Amino acid sequence: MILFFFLFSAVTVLSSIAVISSRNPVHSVFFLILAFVNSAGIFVLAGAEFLAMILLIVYVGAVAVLFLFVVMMLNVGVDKIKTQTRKYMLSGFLVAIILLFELIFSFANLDIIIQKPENNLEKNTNTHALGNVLYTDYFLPFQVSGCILLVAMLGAIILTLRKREGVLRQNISEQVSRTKEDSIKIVKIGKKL
Amino acid sequence: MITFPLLSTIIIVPLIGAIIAFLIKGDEANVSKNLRELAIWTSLVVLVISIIILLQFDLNSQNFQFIEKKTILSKFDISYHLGVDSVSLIFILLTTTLFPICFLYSKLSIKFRTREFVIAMLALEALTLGVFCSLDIVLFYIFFESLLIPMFLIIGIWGGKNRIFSSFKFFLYTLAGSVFFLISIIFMAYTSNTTSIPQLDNYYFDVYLQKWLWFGMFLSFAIKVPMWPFHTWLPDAHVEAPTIGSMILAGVLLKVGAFAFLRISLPILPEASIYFSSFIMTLSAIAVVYTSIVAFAQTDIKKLIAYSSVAHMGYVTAGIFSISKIGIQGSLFQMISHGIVSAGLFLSIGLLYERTKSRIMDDYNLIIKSMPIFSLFFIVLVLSSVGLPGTSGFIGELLVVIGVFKNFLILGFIISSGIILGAVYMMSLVRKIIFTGSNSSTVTELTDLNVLEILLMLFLVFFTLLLGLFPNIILNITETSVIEILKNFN
Amino acid sequence: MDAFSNLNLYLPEIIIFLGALISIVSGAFFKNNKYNKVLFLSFMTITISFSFILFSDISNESSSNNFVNTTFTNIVKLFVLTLAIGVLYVSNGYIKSNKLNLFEYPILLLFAVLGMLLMISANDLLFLYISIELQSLSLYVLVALNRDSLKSSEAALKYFILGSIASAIILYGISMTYSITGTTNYNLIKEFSFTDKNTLIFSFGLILILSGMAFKLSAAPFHMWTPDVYEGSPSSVTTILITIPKVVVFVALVKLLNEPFFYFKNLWQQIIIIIIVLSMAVGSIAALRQENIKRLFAYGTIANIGYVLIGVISNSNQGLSSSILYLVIYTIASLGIFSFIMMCRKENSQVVHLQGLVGLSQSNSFAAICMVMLLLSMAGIPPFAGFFAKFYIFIAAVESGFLSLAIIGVIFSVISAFYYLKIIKIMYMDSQEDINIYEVDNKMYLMLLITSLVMLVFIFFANDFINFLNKLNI
Amino acid sequence: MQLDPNYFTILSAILFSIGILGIFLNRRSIIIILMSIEILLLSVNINLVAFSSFHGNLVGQIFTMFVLTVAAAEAAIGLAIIVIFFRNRGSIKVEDAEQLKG
Repeated sequence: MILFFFLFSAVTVLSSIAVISSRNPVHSVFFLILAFVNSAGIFVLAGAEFLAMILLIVYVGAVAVLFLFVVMMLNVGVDKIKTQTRKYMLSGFLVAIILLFELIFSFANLDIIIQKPENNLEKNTNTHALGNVLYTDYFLPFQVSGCILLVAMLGAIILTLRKREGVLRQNISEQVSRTKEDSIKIVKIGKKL
Repeated sequence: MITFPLLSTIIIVPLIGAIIAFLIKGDEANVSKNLRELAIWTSLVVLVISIIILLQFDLNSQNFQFIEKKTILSKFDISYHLGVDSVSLIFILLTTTLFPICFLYSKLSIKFRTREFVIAMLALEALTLGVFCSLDIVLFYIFFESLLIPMFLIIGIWGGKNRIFSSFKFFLYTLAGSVFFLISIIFMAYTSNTTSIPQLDNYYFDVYLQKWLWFGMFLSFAIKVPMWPFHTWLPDAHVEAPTIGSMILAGVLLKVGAFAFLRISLPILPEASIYFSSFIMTLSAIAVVYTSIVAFAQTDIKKLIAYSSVAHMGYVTAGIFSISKIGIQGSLFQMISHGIVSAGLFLSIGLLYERTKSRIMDDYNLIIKSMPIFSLFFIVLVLSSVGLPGTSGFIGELLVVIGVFKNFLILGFIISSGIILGAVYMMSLVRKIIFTGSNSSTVTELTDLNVLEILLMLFLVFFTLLLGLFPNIILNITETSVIEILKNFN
Repeated sequence: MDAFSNLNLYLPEIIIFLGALISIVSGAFFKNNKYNKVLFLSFMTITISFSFILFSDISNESSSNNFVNTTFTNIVKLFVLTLAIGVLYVSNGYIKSNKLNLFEYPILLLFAVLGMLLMISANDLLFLYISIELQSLSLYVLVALNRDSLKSSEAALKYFILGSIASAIILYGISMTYSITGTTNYNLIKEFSFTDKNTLIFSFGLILILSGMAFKLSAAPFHMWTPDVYEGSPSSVTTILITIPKVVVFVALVKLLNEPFFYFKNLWQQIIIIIIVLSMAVGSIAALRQENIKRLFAYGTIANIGYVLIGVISNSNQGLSSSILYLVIYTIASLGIFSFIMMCRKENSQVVHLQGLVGLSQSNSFAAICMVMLLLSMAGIPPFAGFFAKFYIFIAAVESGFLSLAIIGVIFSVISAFYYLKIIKIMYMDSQEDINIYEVDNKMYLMLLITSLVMLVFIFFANDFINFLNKLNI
Repeated sequence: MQLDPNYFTILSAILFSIGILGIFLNRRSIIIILMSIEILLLSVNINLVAFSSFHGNLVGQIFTMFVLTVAAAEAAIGLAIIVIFFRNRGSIKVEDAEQLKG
């Protein structure tokens, strides 16, 4: 188990480093997917099978693909030279390392009582237990998260959807409702012609 | 004693006037005529009410009179607490007298934005009266600070070339001083749990605390007075301000700071006042001598008189911080006298300026030929300003110098030397513009004063001479209150 | 079964939610004049929710595990809804003249308000996070609303990136708190933190949460986004940003500090003192050199937040109520000022720079006088409302023994008075050859008039209002 | 559970630092900053999930679920904003976001 943990976490960490350091954004997205897949493994080790699945579905299936989609759409080229990166390199590393040590140091004297889960896994699957809590105690946040998704949808539509002028579109209802009268004009051709 | 809230009335009436001024409609010429009449009538009503207050006032009582009290904030019992003693009474009378004179003066001498000007002036009157009436230190602060707004606008809008700089300087200077005053107030209220001035008079603050509180207030008051070296806003403000703006500024507003010293610093913080008295005295002495020298170098008549105001206010602060009955009486007298005389002098300059559009000394010569009546009045005012016996200026300066000599010998000598310096520059002004020079064309064109102008000048000159000959009119009124102010010094 | 047992608890929020849904659907089906119709619907929604809180007994204190309604939260909700109506009202003209009349604008505002209402009542870190996110996401979209403007999209980008970093930081703080306590409920955390265990992690989590909240409040040193975002976003959205979220986040922060992290007072007091001093300094000094109106007020906001937070460290009911007083007066004044900024147009374009206001006093003296009152109130000059706000804040500082903070505060208030005066100077004293003609939307005068009158007459109601706040038991 | 809680905390701390570093380091493309934010959220999730099982309650897992939801919403809106920025500016370099300054 420990072995698996180290494997997964090592890959997660390495691929996250690759995400932030690779020059091509497409590669970054792929490494992000790798990181998520591995952390799904860690979730499984921690006993959260349902979440591991969700992580795969939501992240790998949706978010990462969305990223990929945008990256491709915007056609962001590979940067040859890392402009201005050096300027921030030092301060960035400094902040990150200080943060890391602080976090590790403060967690180092963690002192909690490890408890066995209340729910017996044989009787109740993880999904079952989650569902039980989610639709009772956390019903309201659940609704609010629905709102959040709605806002996200609304926002994405408002911001990116636009009616373009000068584009020929098919308007089905207009086509269907065409009548003979308004599309055909009968002109009598005189004999004089 | 009637129960009608007279003090509130004198504060509210000008405000109502200001609101009406805001609402007057019509074409340009009509409006400014109506505005002027509105301003005159409003200020006359206030004058009448203040005279009623004087008649109702009990001179022998040591307590504050006409007390009105209504809680504004229940915290520390901050209240709308008005009341007058005889010291504030004479300032109220000075204010209510000067404002109608200003408004009566033939033109408002404002060429643009008459409406805003009238509103600002009326608001100024209300707020000044508020300062003199308030018996709650927070209320005092509110009036004291609110004064900044009309003053800022008067200097900034109707001033001359340098107006924006000097208005900003004035506002921020004063605000910077005042916020420390505010901190002092909060600390005082926090320590004593009251903001009522009569109650604070009886509260004893720790000496160390007193010094800090005193210093917090000092900056604010010193800038308003103005004391050297905080006086630099004053000449700028005066020079290009319209005539009636200058009259009010010199006549009334400069007294607010000194009044604050008398009302707050002395009675509430006696030990600190004694501790700092030599400091103030030194500043006053410098003010008297330094500004006299500066005034001597001026070619602009208005600036010269502005500097002389700073010098005269130097006597006032010296008198207050001599912390003797005679000194304080003297400085009160000096303030009233200066209020009348400097208003008169600025009015004179305004009259001259109206005729020639110049304030430079060299442009005037031999005025006595063309404007004898004016010259007469002007000379009397100048003489009063330099403190000739028989005029009001003499009494004030004499009493102040006596008061100062009691405690501070050397500074007393310096301050009294200021009297001679004052005489030098004022008399040279008179000599230059009135008595010497050739009969050049500009001079002969000058027309003498018309009836209204004569009446206004006569009124001011009459008061100067009256107070000079019968100083007891004021000294008797103020005596009890001055003793009351000094009761904490033993 | 907590959520269903007392539906009354959430009814105002549910009304807003349903209103937003109805608005979306009807917005999609209306053929023409969509914006006006949806706007009307949102007005209705907010009004109904408002009247529900008002008439269903304000003092009704009820709570579930993660949701607490007290008199105070009800009052704050009423204030937030009022502000929302005010913002919708004032931004109407601006929205139309700048062709931003998308029907989604009021809907997004409704969702943001929903998030805010939830945030006010949140009694659970999970709930807090969710509601912050609902609010923030709606605001990100609103900032980007003017999608063809480079400035607007750049502002949205900056706001979004920095905002989500802040959310992530809050979240990490929450996860640290969870990792030791095993709960996200405020009351349980407070009970737990009474013990001495794991204080280091706890403090670290607190610091992270506090930084994130300071970011949302735009308090220095987490203020960098504020001027850019305020400048770039449409003025109507800036009006939202500068008023409502400030109140809500502040209330949430106060709750956070006084409930779960109550026993860490010594720690957060120090942090907040640093934040206060920095905010006042940065806000007052950086605003001096601003020429863009919205940027200037952005820095003004930063400074004002510094003053607001002074009441928090006193940690007494009186201190908090003076903070609330300050916040209320500040938001009302900002609303007035921004309704002016929105309606002030010249030569068919929005006035953006301070110099654009030259000569306003002559061409439109009424607006100029109202602005003077609002600005002087902001500067804290008596007799306007802003003075009382500052006065109470300084009293709170002195009473809780932070005299030095009061002194620093007054010094910076003098500095900040300078730039408010500068605006007055430009309106009244700068001369120019020809009088500028401002195309002013007459309907918007009402808001300007109301807000400036509030500033003027506050002195008469100050006592009642402050006593009322003191009684609230925040 | 044989794993020590500290394993998870250290992993999460490392990921968090990497996320922060990514934000600092990256001046090329705003999209990568978005990905860094996703990494930050991932680190939080690991923490929450781990302690959910150590504490034996489900709050952490529920929380993770909400974080996932929010992260998805955030990604959607963030990418939408990036798209409109790209339309207006023609680039998504960080240094090209420079209109608002002062």
